[in-house]
Amino acid sequence: MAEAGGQPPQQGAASEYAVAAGADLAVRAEQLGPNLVALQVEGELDMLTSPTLADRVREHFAADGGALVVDMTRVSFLGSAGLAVLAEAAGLAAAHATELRVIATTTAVLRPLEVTGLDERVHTCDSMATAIGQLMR
Amino acid sequence: MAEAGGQPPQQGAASEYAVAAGADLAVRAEQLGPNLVALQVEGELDMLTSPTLADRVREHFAADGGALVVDMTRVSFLGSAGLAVLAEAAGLAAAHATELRVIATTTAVLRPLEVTGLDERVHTCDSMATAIGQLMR
Amino acid sequence: MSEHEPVSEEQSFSTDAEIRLRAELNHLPIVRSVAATIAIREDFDLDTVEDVKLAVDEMCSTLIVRARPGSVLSCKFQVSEGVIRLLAAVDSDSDQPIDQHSFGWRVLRTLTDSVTTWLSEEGTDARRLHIELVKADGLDGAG
Amino acid sequence: MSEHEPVSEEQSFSTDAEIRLRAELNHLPIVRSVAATIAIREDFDLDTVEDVKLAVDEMCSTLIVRARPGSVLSCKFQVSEGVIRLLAAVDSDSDQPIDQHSFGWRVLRTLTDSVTTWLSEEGTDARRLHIELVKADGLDGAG
Ligand SMILES: Nc1ncnc2c1ncn2[C@@H]1O[C@H](COP(=O)(O)OP(=O)(O)O)[C@@H](O)[C@H]1O
Ligand SMILES: Nc1ncnc2c1ncn2[C@@H]1O[C@H](COP(=O)(O)OP(=O)(O)O)[C@@H](O)[C@H]1O
Repeated sequence: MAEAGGQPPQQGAASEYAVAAGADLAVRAEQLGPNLVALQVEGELDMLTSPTLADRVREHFAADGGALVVDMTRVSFLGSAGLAVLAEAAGLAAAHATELRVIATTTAVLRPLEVTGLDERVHTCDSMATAIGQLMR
Repeated sequence: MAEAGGQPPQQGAASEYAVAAGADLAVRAEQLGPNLVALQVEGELDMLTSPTLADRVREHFAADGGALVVDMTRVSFLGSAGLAVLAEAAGLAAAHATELRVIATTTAVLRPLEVTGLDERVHTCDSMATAIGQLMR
Repeated sequence: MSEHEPVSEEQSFSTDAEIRLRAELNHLPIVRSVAATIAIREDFDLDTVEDVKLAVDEMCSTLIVRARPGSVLSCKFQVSEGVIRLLAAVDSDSDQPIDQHSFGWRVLRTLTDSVTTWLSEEGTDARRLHIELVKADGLDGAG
Repeated sequence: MSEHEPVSEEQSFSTDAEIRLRAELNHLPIVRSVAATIAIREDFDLDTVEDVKLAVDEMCSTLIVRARPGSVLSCKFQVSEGVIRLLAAVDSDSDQPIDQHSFGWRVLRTLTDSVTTWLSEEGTDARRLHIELVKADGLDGAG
Protein backbone atom coordinates (compact mmCIF):
# COMPACT_ATOMS: atom_id res chain seq x y z
CA MET A 1 0.00 0.00 0.00
CA ALA A 2 1.60 3.29 1.10
CA GLU A 3 5.26 3.87 0.35
CA ALA A 4 6.47 6.59 2.66
CA GLY A 5 6.37 6.22 6.42
CA GLY A 6 7.85 7.05 9.75
CA GLN A 7 8.50 10.44 11.14
CA PRO A 8 11.22 12.62 9.73
CA PRO A 9 14.28 11.69 11.77
CA GLN A 10 14.70 13.93 14.80
CA GLN A 11 17.97 15.77 15.10
CA GLY A 12 19.46 14.60 18.37
CA ALA A 13 22.76 15.23 20.13
CA ALA A 14 24.03 11.80 19.11
CA SER A 15 25.23 11.18 15.56
CA GLU A 16 22.71 9.50 13.31
CA TYR A 17 23.89 7.24 10.63
CA ALA A 18 20.90 5.70 9.04
CA VAL A 19 17.16 5.73 8.71
CA ALA A 20 15.19 2.80 7.38
CA ALA A 21 11.49 3.31 6.91
CA GLY A 22 8.76 1.04 5.66
CA ALA A 23 5.06 1.84 5.59
CA ASP A 24 4.78 0.67 9.17
CA LEU A 25 8.25 0.51 10.63
CA ALA A 26 11.08 2.99 11.04
CA VAL A 27 14.45 2.05 12.55
CA ARG A 28 16.94 4.79 13.41
CA ALA A 29 20.42 4.08 14.69
CA GLU A 30 22.24 6.37 17.13
CA GLN A 31 25.89 6.02 18.10
CA LEU A 32 25.79 6.66 21.85
CA GLY A 33 29.44 5.93 22.57
CA PRO A 34 32.49 4.23 21.02
CA ASN A 35 31.05 0.76 21.71
CA LEU A 36 27.41 1.53 22.24
CA VAL A 37 24.63 1.89 19.67
CA ALA A 38 20.89 2.41 20.11
CA LEU A 39 18.26 1.37 17.59
CA GLN A 40 15.13 3.50 17.89
CA VAL A 41 12.27 1.40 16.59
CA GLU A 42 8.94 2.98 15.70
CA GLY A 43 5.88 1.21 14.33
CA GLU A 44 4.69 -2.38 14.20
CA LEU A 45 6.88 -5.49 14.25
CA ASP A 46 5.01 -8.19 12.37
CA MET A 47 5.95 -10.81 9.78
CA LEU A 48 6.16 -8.17 7.04
CA THR A 49 8.22 -5.55 8.85
CA SER A 50 10.43 -7.53 11.25
CA PRO A 51 13.05 -8.45 8.61
CA THR A 52 13.96 -4.73 8.48
CA LEU A 53 14.92 -4.80 12.15
CA ALA A 54 16.62 -8.20 11.78
CA ASP A 55 18.87 -6.76 9.05
CA ARG A 56 19.86 -3.82 11.24
CA VAL A 57 20.62 -6.07 14.20
CA ARG A 58 22.73 -8.45 12.09
CA GLU A 59 24.61 -5.53 10.49
CA HIS A 60 25.42 -4.16 13.91
CA PHE A 61 26.92 -7.39 15.24
CA ALA A 62 28.57 -8.31 11.91
CA ALA A 63 30.45 -4.98 12.14
CA ASP A 64 31.41 -5.70 15.77
CA GLY A 65 29.48 -2.60 16.80
CA GLY A 66 29.61 -3.33 20.54
CA ALA A 67 26.69 -3.24 22.97
CA LEU A 68 23.23 -2.66 21.54
CA VAL A 69 20.14 -0.99 23.01
CA VAL A 70 16.88 -1.64 21.17
CA ASP A 71 14.41 1.06 22.16
CA MET A 72 10.92 -0.41 21.73
CA THR A 73 9.10 2.45 23.48
CA ARG A 74 7.33 3.45 20.29
CA VAL A 75 6.55 -0.04 19.02
CA SER A 76 2.79 -0.52 18.89
CA PHE A 77 2.75 -4.22 17.98
CA LEU A 78 5.24 -7.04 18.62
CA GLY A 79 4.42 -10.37 16.99
CA SER A 80 6.36 -13.63 16.97
CA ALA A 81 8.55 -12.50 14.05
CA GLY A 82 9.64 -9.48 16.09
CA LEU A 83 10.18 -11.62 19.18
CA ALA A 84 12.39 -13.92 17.12
CA VAL A 85 14.54 -10.90 16.16
CA LEU A 86 15.02 -10.02 19.84
CA ALA A 87 15.87 -13.65 20.65
CA GLU A 88 18.39 -13.67 17.81
CA ALA A 89 19.86 -10.37 18.99
CA ALA A 90 20.34 -11.83 22.48
CA GLY A 91 22.13 -14.80 20.92
CA LEU A 92 24.35 -12.60 18.75
CA ALA A 93 25.26 -10.35 21.69
CA ALA A 94 26.32 -13.39 23.71
CA ALA A 95 28.27 -14.79 20.73
CA HIS A 96 30.12 -11.45 20.43
CA ALA A 97 30.71 -11.28 24.19
CA THR A 98 28.81 -8.03 24.42
CA GLU A 99 25.49 -6.82 25.83
CA LEU A 100 21.91 -6.31 24.67
CA ARG A 101 19.25 -4.19 26.37
CA VAL A 102 15.65 -3.86 25.24
CA ILE A 103 13.66 -0.85 26.43
CA ALA A 104 10.08 -1.92 27.01
CA THR A 105 7.46 0.25 28.67
CA THR A 106 4.10 -0.55 27.04
CA THR A 107 1.64 -3.46 27.21
CA ALA A 108 2.11 -3.90 23.44
CA VAL A 109 5.76 -4.83 24.08
CA LEU A 110 5.78 -6.18 27.64
CA ARG A 111 2.90 -8.59 27.14
CA PRO A 112 4.39 -10.64 24.26
CA LEU A 113 7.76 -10.78 26.04
CA GLU A 114 6.04 -12.08 29.15
CA VAL A 115 3.66 -14.54 27.47
CA THR A 116 6.52 -16.23 25.57
CA GLY A 117 8.92 -16.16 28.51
CA LEU A 118 11.37 -14.27 26.32
CA ASP A 119 11.74 -11.69 29.11
CA GLU A 120 13.90 -14.32 30.85
CA ARG A 121 16.33 -14.47 27.93
CA VAL A 122 16.34 -10.83 26.92
CA HIS A 123 17.41 -8.15 29.39
CA THR A 124 14.72 -5.45 29.45
CA CYS A 125 14.92 -1.95 30.96
CA ASP A 126 12.26 0.66 31.61
CA SER A 127 14.24 3.63 30.28
CA MET A 128 17.17 4.58 28.07
CA ALA A 129 18.86 6.13 31.10
CA THR A 130 18.77 2.81 32.97
CA ALA A 131 20.11 0.93 29.94
CA ILE A 132 22.96 3.37 29.36
CA GLY A 133 23.76 3.40 33.07
CA GLN A 134 24.14 -0.37 33.06
CA LEU A 135 26.18 -0.52 29.85
CA MET A 136 28.58 2.34 30.60
CA ARG A 137 29.46 1.06 34.07
CA MET B 1 -22.08 -6.82 23.25
CA ALA B 2 -20.45 -5.76 26.54
CA GLU B 3 -22.60 -4.33 29.27
CA ALA B 4 -20.31 -2.40 31.54
CA GLY B 5 -18.35 0.61 30.37
CA GLY B 6 -16.70 3.87 31.16
CA GLN B 7 -14.27 4.64 33.91
CA PRO B 8 -15.41 4.65 37.50
CA PRO B 9 -16.50 8.24 38.09
CA GLN B 10 -13.70 10.39 39.45
CA GLN B 11 -14.36 12.10 42.76
CA GLY B 12 -14.06 15.80 42.05
CA ALA B 13 -14.63 18.91 44.13
CA ALA B 14 -17.93 19.51 42.36
CA SER B 15 -20.99 17.52 43.34
CA GLU B 16 -21.81 14.61 41.07
CA TYR B 17 -25.37 13.64 40.60
CA ALA B 18 -25.48 11.03 37.94
CA VAL B 19 -23.52 8.59 35.83
CA ALA B 20 -24.89 7.10 32.64
CA ALA B 21 -22.76 4.47 30.97
CA GLY B 22 -23.22 2.42 27.83
CA ALA B 23 -20.68 0.05 26.33
CA ASP B 24 -19.12 2.96 24.48
CA LEU B 25 -20.35 6.14 26.06
CA ALA B 26 -20.31 7.54 29.56
CA VAL B 27 -21.92 10.87 30.47
CA ARG B 28 -21.28 12.38 33.87
CA ALA B 29 -22.93 15.55 35.10
CA GLU B 30 -21.26 18.02 37.44
CA GLN B 31 -22.99 20.96 39.09
CA LEU B 32 -20.40 23.73 38.75
CA GLY B 33 -22.50 26.52 40.18
CA PRO B 34 -26.13 27.44 40.94
CA ASN B 35 -26.91 27.91 37.23
CA LEU B 36 -24.07 26.07 35.57
CA VAL B 37 -23.77 22.37 34.78
CA ALA B 38 -21.04 20.47 32.92
CA LEU B 39 -21.60 17.18 31.09
CA GLN B 40 -18.38 15.16 30.90
CA VAL B 41 -18.71 12.94 27.85
CA GLU B 42 -16.39 9.99 27.32
CA GLY B 43 -16.46 7.52 24.44
CA GLU B 44 -17.91 7.53 20.96
CA LEU B 45 -20.95 9.50 19.78
CA ASP B 46 -22.54 7.54 16.96
CA MET B 47 -26.09 6.59 15.99
CA LEU B 48 -26.25 3.98 18.77
CA THR B 49 -24.87 6.03 21.64
CA SER B 50 -25.90 9.63 20.87
CA PRO B 51 -29.46 9.25 22.23
CA THR B 52 -27.92 8.84 25.71
CA LEU B 53 -26.38 12.31 25.45
CA ALA B 54 -29.54 13.72 23.85
CA ASP B 55 -31.58 12.55 26.87
CA ARG B 56 -29.18 14.21 29.29
CA VAL B 57 -29.22 17.48 27.35
CA ARG B 58 -33.03 17.54 27.15
CA GLU B 59 -33.35 16.73 30.88
CA HIS B 60 -31.04 19.61 31.70
CA PHE B 61 -32.99 22.20 29.76
CA ALA B 62 -36.40 20.73 30.68
CA ALA B 63 -35.42 21.28 34.35
CA ASP B 64 -34.31 24.85 33.57
CA GLY B 65 -30.81 23.87 34.66
CA GLY B 66 -29.14 27.05 33.43
CA ALA B 67 -26.01 27.28 31.29
CA LEU B 68 -24.50 24.02 30.01
CA VAL B 69 -20.91 23.06 29.22
CA VAL B 70 -20.48 19.87 27.18
CA ASP B 71 -16.92 18.64 27.66
CA MET B 72 -16.00 16.61 24.53
CA THR B 73 -12.28 16.33 25.37
CA ARG B 74 -12.53 12.56 25.80
CA VAL B 75 -14.86 11.88 22.87
CA SER B 76 -13.05 9.73 20.32
CA PHE B 77 -15.70 9.79 17.60
CA LEU B 78 -18.38 12.33 16.69
CA GLY B 79 -20.78 11.31 13.94
CA SER B 80 -23.79 13.11 12.51
CA ALA B 81 -26.09 11.83 15.29
CA GLY B 82 -23.76 13.40 17.86
CA LEU B 83 -23.56 16.62 15.86
CA ALA B 84 -27.35 16.77 15.77
CA VAL B 85 -27.39 16.58 19.60
CA LEU B 86 -25.05 19.57 19.81
CA ALA B 87 -27.17 21.49 17.29
CA GLU B 88 -30.26 20.69 19.32
CA ALA B 89 -28.51 21.75 22.53
CA ALA B 90 -27.63 25.10 20.95
CA GLY B 91 -31.26 25.55 19.96
CA LEU B 92 -32.52 24.63 23.44
CA ALA B 93 -30.04 26.98 25.13
CA ALA B 94 -31.25 29.84 22.94
CA ALA B 95 -34.91 28.92 23.59
CA HIS B 96 -34.23 29.02 27.35
CA ALA B 97 -32.30 32.30 27.08
CA THR B 98 -29.15 30.66 28.46
CA GLU B 99 -25.74 29.63 27.16
CA LEU B 100 -24.05 26.52 25.72
CA ARG B 101 -20.31 25.90 25.49
CA VAL B 102 -18.69 22.86 23.88
CA ILE B 103 -15.11 22.02 24.85
CA ALA B 104 -13.36 20.64 21.78
CA THR B 105 -9.63 19.97 21.61
CA THR B 106 -9.10 16.91 19.36
CA THR B 107 -9.30 16.26 15.63
CA ALA B 108 -11.98 13.65 16.35
CA VAL B 109 -14.25 16.45 17.60
CA LEU B 110 -12.99 19.57 15.82
CA ARG B 111 -13.03 18.05 12.35
CA PRO B 112 -16.72 17.06 12.22
CA LEU B 113 -17.72 20.45 13.70
CA GLU B 114 -15.69 22.20 11.03
CA VAL B 115 -16.72 20.04 8.06
CA THR B 116 -20.43 20.53 8.79
CA GLY B 117 -20.10 24.23 9.61
CA LEU B 118 -21.66 23.49 13.01
CA ASP B 119 -18.77 25.37 14.66
CA GLU B 120 -20.55 28.54 13.50
CA ARG B 121 -23.72 27.66 15.39
CA VAL B 122 -22.17 26.09 18.49
CA HIS B 123 -19.81 28.07 20.71
CA THR B 124 -16.64 25.99 21.23
CA CYS B 125 -13.86 26.55 23.79
CA ASP B 126 -10.45 24.96 24.13
CA SER B 127 -10.66 24.38 27.90
CA MET B 128 -13.05 24.13 30.82
CA ALA B 129 -11.37 27.17 32.38
CA THR B 130 -12.17 29.31 29.34
CA ALA B 131 -15.76 28.09 29.27
CA ILE B 132 -16.32 28.73 32.97
CA GLY B 133 -14.62 32.11 32.69
CA GLN B 134 -17.05 33.13 29.96
CA LEU B 135 -20.15 31.81 31.69
CA MET B 136 -19.41 33.19 35.19
CA ARG B 137 -18.68 36.71 33.98
CA MET C 1 -37.42 6.86 -8.53
CA SER C 2 -36.57 3.67 -6.73
CA GLU C 3 -33.56 3.02 -8.94
CA HIS C 4 -30.40 5.08 -9.35
CA GLU C 5 -27.62 4.53 -11.80
CA PRO C 6 -24.63 3.18 -9.86
CA VAL C 7 -21.28 4.95 -10.38
CA SER C 8 -19.71 1.54 -10.88
CA GLU C 9 -21.40 -1.83 -11.09
CA GLU C 10 -20.71 -4.01 -8.10
CA GLN C 11 -19.09 -6.48 -10.50
CA SER C 12 -16.46 -3.95 -11.62
CA PHE C 13 -15.48 -3.05 -8.05
CA SER C 14 -12.10 -4.65 -7.38
CA THR C 15 -12.14 -5.36 -3.66
CA ASP C 16 -9.02 -5.06 -1.48
CA ALA C 17 -10.87 -5.81 1.75
CA GLU C 18 -14.41 -6.63 2.72
CA ILE C 19 -16.01 -6.63 6.14
CA ARG C 20 -19.31 -8.46 6.68
CA LEU C 21 -21.31 -8.12 9.88
CA ARG C 22 -24.84 -8.48 11.12
CA ALA C 23 -26.53 -5.18 10.32
CA GLU C 24 -26.59 -3.81 13.87
CA LEU C 25 -25.54 -0.37 15.10
CA ASN C 26 -23.30 -1.84 17.82
CA HIS C 27 -20.99 -3.06 15.03
CA LEU C 28 -20.20 0.46 13.83
CA PRO C 29 -16.91 0.72 15.81
CA ILE C 30 -15.56 -2.29 13.89
CA VAL C 31 -16.22 -0.73 10.49
CA ARG C 32 -14.77 2.59 11.67
CA SER C 33 -11.58 0.92 12.86
CA VAL C 34 -11.11 -0.91 9.54
CA ALA C 35 -11.61 2.35 7.66
CA ALA C 36 -9.20 4.25 9.92
CA THR C 37 -6.53 1.54 9.63
CA ILE C 38 -6.77 1.56 5.84
CA ALA C 39 -6.64 5.37 5.65
CA ILE C 40 -3.66 5.54 8.04
CA ARG C 41 -1.82 2.90 6.01
CA GLU C 42 -2.38 5.05 2.91
CA ASP C 43 -0.65 7.91 4.74
CA PHE C 44 -3.78 10.06 4.55
CA ASP C 45 -3.48 13.22 6.63
CA LEU C 46 -5.16 13.31 10.06
CA ASP C 47 -8.20 15.31 8.90
CA THR C 48 -8.78 12.97 5.97
CA VAL C 49 -8.49 9.89 8.23
CA GLU C 50 -11.23 11.44 10.38
CA ASP C 51 -13.31 12.20 7.27
CA VAL C 52 -13.04 8.57 6.13
CA LYS C 53 -14.16 7.35 9.58
CA LEU C 54 -17.09 9.80 9.52
CA ALA C 55 -18.08 8.82 5.99
CA VAL C 56 -17.96 5.05 6.57
CA ASP C 57 -19.89 5.49 9.82
CA GLU C 58 -22.59 7.57 8.14
CA MET C 59 -22.81 5.20 5.17
CA CYS C 60 -23.15 2.10 7.34
CA SER C 61 -25.52 3.73 9.87
CA THR C 62 -27.78 4.77 6.99
CA LEU C 63 -27.88 1.20 5.66
CA ILE C 64 -28.20 -0.55 9.04
CA VAL C 65 -31.34 1.35 10.03
CA ARG C 66 -32.92 0.33 6.70
CA ALA C 67 -31.74 -3.30 6.74
CA ARG C 68 -34.02 -6.33 6.86
CA PRO C 69 -33.77 -7.62 10.47
CA GLY C 70 -31.04 -10.23 10.79
CA SER C 71 -29.45 -9.41 7.43
CA VAL C 72 -25.76 -8.90 6.81
CA LEU C 73 -24.05 -5.60 6.04
CA SER C 74 -21.22 -5.87 3.52
CA CYS C 75 -18.68 -3.06 3.26
CA LYS C 76 -15.97 -3.32 0.59
CA PHE C 77 -12.84 -1.20 0.37
CA GLN C 78 -10.80 -0.50 -2.74
CA VAL C 79 -7.66 1.56 -2.39
CA SER C 80 -5.30 2.98 -4.96
CA GLU C 81 -3.04 5.99 -5.23
CA GLY C 82 -4.51 8.13 -2.49
CA VAL C 83 -8.13 7.31 -3.31
CA ILE C 84 -10.44 5.12 -1.19
CA ARG C 85 -13.62 3.75 -2.76
CA LEU C 86 -16.23 2.17 -0.52
CA LEU C 87 -19.18 0.04 -1.53
CA ALA C 88 -21.66 -1.06 1.12
CA ALA C 89 -24.97 -2.90 0.88
CA VAL C 90 -27.71 -4.53 2.94
CA ASP C 91 -30.88 -6.46 2.18
CA SER C 92 -33.88 -4.21 2.57
CA ASP C 93 -37.61 -4.77 2.79
CA SER C 94 -38.45 -1.28 1.62
CA ASP C 95 -38.53 -0.04 -1.96
CA GLN C 96 -37.95 3.53 -0.78
CA PRO C 97 -34.61 5.01 -1.80
CA ILE C 98 -32.60 6.94 0.78
CA ASP C 99 -33.76 10.52 1.48
CA GLN C 100 -30.99 12.63 0.06
CA HIS C 101 -32.12 15.77 1.89
CA SER C 102 -31.49 14.52 5.43
CA PHE C 103 -28.77 16.03 7.62
CA GLY C 104 -26.84 12.75 7.57
CA TRP C 105 -26.79 12.56 3.78
CA ARG C 106 -25.70 16.19 3.50
CA VAL C 107 -22.82 15.40 5.87
CA LEU C 108 -21.91 12.39 3.70
CA ARG C 109 -21.87 14.55 0.56
CA THR C 110 -19.72 17.16 2.30
CA LEU C 111 -17.21 14.55 3.44
CA THR C 112 -16.69 12.77 0.14
CA ASP C 113 -15.79 13.45 -3.47
CA SER C 114 -18.79 11.48 -4.68
CA VAL C 115 -21.57 9.45 -3.14
CA THR C 116 -24.32 7.46 -4.84
CA THR C 117 -27.12 5.21 -3.66
CA TRP C 118 -29.31 2.76 -5.51
CA LEU C 119 -31.70 -0.13 -4.98
CA SER C 120 -31.34 -3.38 -6.89
CA GLU C 121 -33.96 -6.08 -7.26
CA GLU C 122 -32.59 -9.53 -6.52
CA GLY C 123 -35.47 -11.79 -7.54
CA THR C 124 -39.01 -11.52 -6.19
CA ASP C 125 -39.32 -9.29 -3.10
CA ALA C 126 -35.57 -9.43 -2.40
CA ARG C 127 -34.01 -5.99 -2.62
CA ARG C 128 -30.55 -4.73 -1.94
CA LEU C 129 -29.81 -1.17 -0.91
CA HIS C 130 -26.36 0.12 -1.91
CA ILE C 131 -24.18 3.14 -1.17
CA GLU C 132 -20.94 3.83 -2.98
CA LEU C 133 -18.55 6.63 -2.15
CA VAL C 134 -15.16 7.93 -3.19
CA LYS C 135 -12.74 9.87 -0.99
CA ALA C 136 -9.34 11.20 -2.03
CA ASP C 137 -6.63 12.33 0.36
CA GLY C 138 -6.50 16.01 1.29
CA LEU C 139 -9.74 17.04 -0.41
CA ASP C 140 -12.73 18.37 1.50
CA GLY C 141 -15.12 17.11 -1.15
CA ALA C 142 -17.89 19.61 -1.77
CA GLY C 143 -17.34 21.15 1.70
CA MET D 1 -1.78 -36.80 8.56
CA SER D 2 -2.95 -34.16 6.18
CA GLU D 3 -6.36 -33.98 7.84
CA HIS D 4 -7.25 -32.96 11.36
CA GLU D 5 -10.60 -33.12 13.02
CA PRO D 6 -11.93 -29.58 13.33
CA VAL D 7 -13.12 -28.45 16.79
CA SER D 8 -16.27 -27.18 15.12
CA GLU D 9 -17.33 -27.58 11.52
CA GLU D 10 -17.24 -24.35 9.56
CA GLN D 11 -20.98 -24.77 9.03
CA SER D 12 -21.69 -24.68 12.77
CA PHE D 13 -19.67 -21.50 13.32
CA SER D 14 -22.16 -18.65 13.88
CA THR D 15 -20.37 -15.61 12.52
CA ASP D 16 -20.74 -12.17 14.10
CA ALA D 17 -18.21 -10.52 11.80
CA GLU D 18 -16.08 -11.62 8.88
CA ILE D 19 -13.17 -9.84 7.27
CA ARG D 20 -12.02 -10.92 3.81
CA LEU D 21 -8.81 -9.62 2.23
CA ARG D 22 -6.27 -10.61 -0.36
CA ALA D 23 -3.87 -12.95 1.42
CA GLU D 24 -0.97 -10.48 1.72
CA LEU D 25 1.10 -9.66 4.80
CA ASN D 26 0.55 -5.92 4.37
CA HIS D 27 -3.09 -6.48 5.32
CA LEU D 28 -2.22 -7.75 8.81
CA PRO D 29 -2.81 -4.36 10.51
CA ILE D 30 -6.42 -4.43 9.31
CA VAL D 31 -7.13 -7.83 10.87
CA ARG D 32 -5.37 -6.77 14.08
CA SER D 33 -7.47 -3.62 14.36
CA VAL D 34 -10.71 -5.56 13.89
CA ALA D 35 -9.64 -8.05 16.57
CA ALA D 36 -8.64 -5.27 18.98
CA THR D 37 -11.89 -3.38 18.46
CA ILE D 38 -13.94 -6.51 19.12
CA ALA D 39 -11.94 -7.40 22.24
CA ILE D 40 -12.18 -3.83 23.59
CA ARG D 41 -15.94 -3.78 22.99
CA GLU D 42 -16.16 -7.00 25.00
CA ASP D 43 -14.45 -5.19 27.88
CA PHE D 44 -11.54 -7.62 27.82
CA ASP D 45 -8.69 -6.49 30.03
CA LEU D 46 -5.67 -4.80 28.43
CA ASP D 47 -3.45 -7.89 28.48
CA THR D 48 -6.16 -10.03 26.91
CA VAL D 49 -6.78 -7.43 24.19
CA GLU D 50 -3.07 -7.66 23.39
CA ASP D 51 -3.25 -11.47 23.42
CA VAL D 52 -6.15 -11.42 20.95
CA LYS D 53 -4.19 -9.11 18.64
CA LEU D 54 -1.15 -11.38 18.88
CA ALA D 55 -3.19 -14.52 18.26
CA VAL D 56 -5.07 -13.17 15.24
CA ASP D 57 -1.82 -11.85 13.79
CA GLU D 58 -0.08 -15.18 14.23
CA MET D 59 -3.01 -17.13 12.84
CA CYS D 60 -3.36 -14.93 9.75
CA SER D 61 0.42 -14.67 9.13
CA THR D 62 0.64 -18.47 9.23
CA LEU D 63 -2.13 -18.79 6.64
CA ILE D 64 -0.99 -15.94 4.37
CA VAL D 65 2.48 -17.39 3.83
CA ARG D 66 0.86 -20.71 2.80
CA ALA D 67 -1.89 -19.20 0.62
CA ARG D 68 -2.25 -19.75 -3.11
CA PRO D 69 -1.03 -16.50 -4.72
CA GLY D 70 -3.92 -14.08 -5.26
CA SER D 71 -6.30 -15.98 -3.00
CA VAL D 72 -8.49 -14.44 -0.33
CA LEU D 73 -8.02 -14.79 3.42
CA SER D 74 -11.25 -15.07 5.38
CA CYS D 75 -11.25 -14.43 9.10
CA LYS D 76 -14.50 -14.90 11.03
CA PHE D 77 -15.23 -13.73 14.57
CA GLN D 78 -17.81 -15.14 16.94
CA VAL D 79 -18.23 -13.50 20.32
CA SER D 80 -20.26 -14.45 23.34
CA GLU D 81 -20.00 -14.03 27.07
CA GLY D 82 -16.33 -13.18 27.32
CA VAL D 83 -15.18 -15.74 24.77
CA ILE D 84 -13.89 -14.94 21.27
CA ARG D 85 -13.77 -17.71 18.66
CA LEU D 86 -11.86 -17.12 15.44
CA LEU D 87 -11.97 -19.17 12.27
CA ALA D 88 -9.64 -18.27 9.41
CA ALA D 89 -8.93 -19.97 6.10
CA VAL D 90 -7.09 -19.58 2.78
CA ASP D 91 -6.85 -21.59 -0.42
CA SER D 92 -3.60 -23.51 -0.46
CA ASP D 93 -1.61 -25.38 -3.11
CA SER D 94 0.17 -27.54 -0.59
CA ASP D 95 -1.16 -30.68 1.07
CA GLN D 96 1.24 -30.21 3.99
CA PRO D 97 -0.42 -29.39 7.29
CA ILE D 98 1.04 -26.62 9.45
CA ASP D 99 4.17 -27.53 11.46
CA GLN D 100 2.95 -27.49 15.02
CA HIS D 101 6.48 -27.39 16.48
CA SER D 102 7.46 -23.96 15.12
CA PHE D 103 8.04 -21.01 17.44
CA GLY D 104 5.03 -19.21 15.95
CA TRP D 105 2.70 -22.12 16.63
CA ARG D 106 3.98 -22.49 20.18
CA VAL D 107 3.24 -18.79 20.73
CA LEU D 108 -0.26 -19.31 19.34
CA ARG D 109 -0.87 -22.22 21.71
CA THR D 110 0.40 -20.17 24.66
CA LEU D 111 -1.89 -17.27 23.81
CA THR D 112 -5.13 -19.18 23.39
CA ASP D 113 -7.35 -21.63 25.21
CA SER D 114 -7.47 -23.90 22.19
CA VAL D 115 -6.13 -23.85 18.64
CA THR D 116 -6.68 -26.34 15.83
CA THR D 117 -5.67 -26.55 12.19
CA TRP D 118 -6.92 -28.75 9.37
CA LEU D 119 -6.89 -29.10 5.60
CA SER D 120 -10.05 -29.67 3.63
CA GLU D 121 -10.31 -30.90 0.06
CA GLU D 122 -12.65 -28.78 -2.04
CA GLY D 123 -12.88 -30.74 -5.28
CA THR D 124 -9.90 -31.76 -7.43
CA ASP D 125 -6.66 -30.02 -6.45
CA ALA D 126 -8.49 -27.29 -4.52
CA ARG D 127 -7.56 -27.29 -0.87
CA ARG D 128 -8.43 -25.00 1.99
CA LEU D 129 -6.21 -24.55 5.03
CA HIS D 130 -8.03 -23.63 8.25
CA ILE D 131 -7.11 -22.44 11.74
CA GLU D 132 -9.63 -22.14 14.54
CA LEU D 133 -8.92 -20.70 17.96
CA VAL D 134 -10.73 -19.85 21.17
CA LYS D 135 -9.74 -17.15 23.63
CA ALA D 136 -11.52 -16.27 26.86
CA ASP D 137 -11.06 -13.06 28.81
CA GLY D 138 -8.48 -13.04 31.58
CA LEU D 139 -7.00 -16.48 30.89
CA ASP D 140 -3.43 -17.03 29.80
CA GLY D 141 -4.35 -20.22 27.96
CA ALA D 142 -1.77 -22.94 28.49
CA GLY D 143 0.90 -20.28 29.27
N1 LIG E 1 -26.31 22.34 9.48
C1 LIG E 1 -26.57 21.57 10.53
N2 LIG E 1 -25.59 21.34 11.40
C2 LIG E 1 -25.81 20.58 12.45
N3 LIG E 1 -26.95 20.01 12.74
C3 LIG E 1 -27.95 20.20 11.93
C4 LIG E 1 -27.83 20.97 10.78
N4 LIG E 1 -29.01 20.95 10.13
C5 LIG E 1 -29.83 20.19 10.87
N5 LIG E 1 -29.18 19.75 11.95
C6 LIG E 1 -29.72 18.91 13.02
O1 LIG E 1 -29.86 17.58 12.54
C7 LIG E 1 -31.09 17.03 12.96
C8 LIG E 1 -31.84 16.49 11.79
O2 LIG E 1 -31.90 17.48 10.78
P1 LIG E 1 -32.67 17.30 9.40
O3 LIG E 1 -32.10 18.24 8.40
O4 LIG E 1 -34.15 17.34 9.62
O5 LIG E 1 -32.19 15.84 8.93
P2 LIG E 1 -32.91 14.44 9.05
O6 LIG E 1 -33.88 14.41 7.88
O7 LIG E 1 -31.75 13.49 8.91
O8 LIG E 1 -33.59 14.33 10.38
C9 LIG E 1 -31.84 18.11 13.68
O9 LIG E 1 -31.82 17.78 15.06
C10 LIG E 1 -31.09 19.39 13.42
O10 LIG E 1 -30.99 20.17 14.58
N1 LIG F 1 11.33 -19.39 23.46
C1 LIG F 1 11.63 -18.56 22.48
N2 LIG F 1 11.43 -17.26 22.68
C2 LIG F 1 11.72 -16.40 21.71
N3 LIG F 1 12.23 -16.71 20.54
C3 LIG F 1 12.46 -17.98 20.30
C4 LIG F 1 12.17 -18.98 21.23
N4 LIG F 1 12.48 -20.15 20.67
C5 LIG F 1 12.94 -19.89 19.46
N5 LIG F 1 12.95 -18.58 19.22
C6 LIG F 1 13.37 -17.88 18.02
O1 LIG F 1 12.42 -18.07 17.00
C7 LIG F 1 13.05 -18.32 15.77
C8 LIG F 1 12.52 -19.58 15.16
O2 LIG F 1 12.56 -20.61 16.12
P1 LIG F 1 12.09 -22.10 15.80
O3 LIG F 1 11.76 -22.77 17.08
O4 LIG F 1 13.10 -22.76 14.95
O5 LIG F 1 10.72 -21.88 15.04
P2 LIG F 1 10.40 -21.89 13.47
O6 LIG F 1 10.28 -23.33 13.15
O7 LIG F 1 9.11 -21.11 13.43
O8 LIG F 1 11.48 -21.19 12.74
C9 LIG F 1 14.53 -18.41 16.03
O9 LIG F 1 15.13 -17.27 15.51
C10 LIG F 1 14.67 -18.47 17.54
O10 LIG F 1 15.73 -17.64 17.97
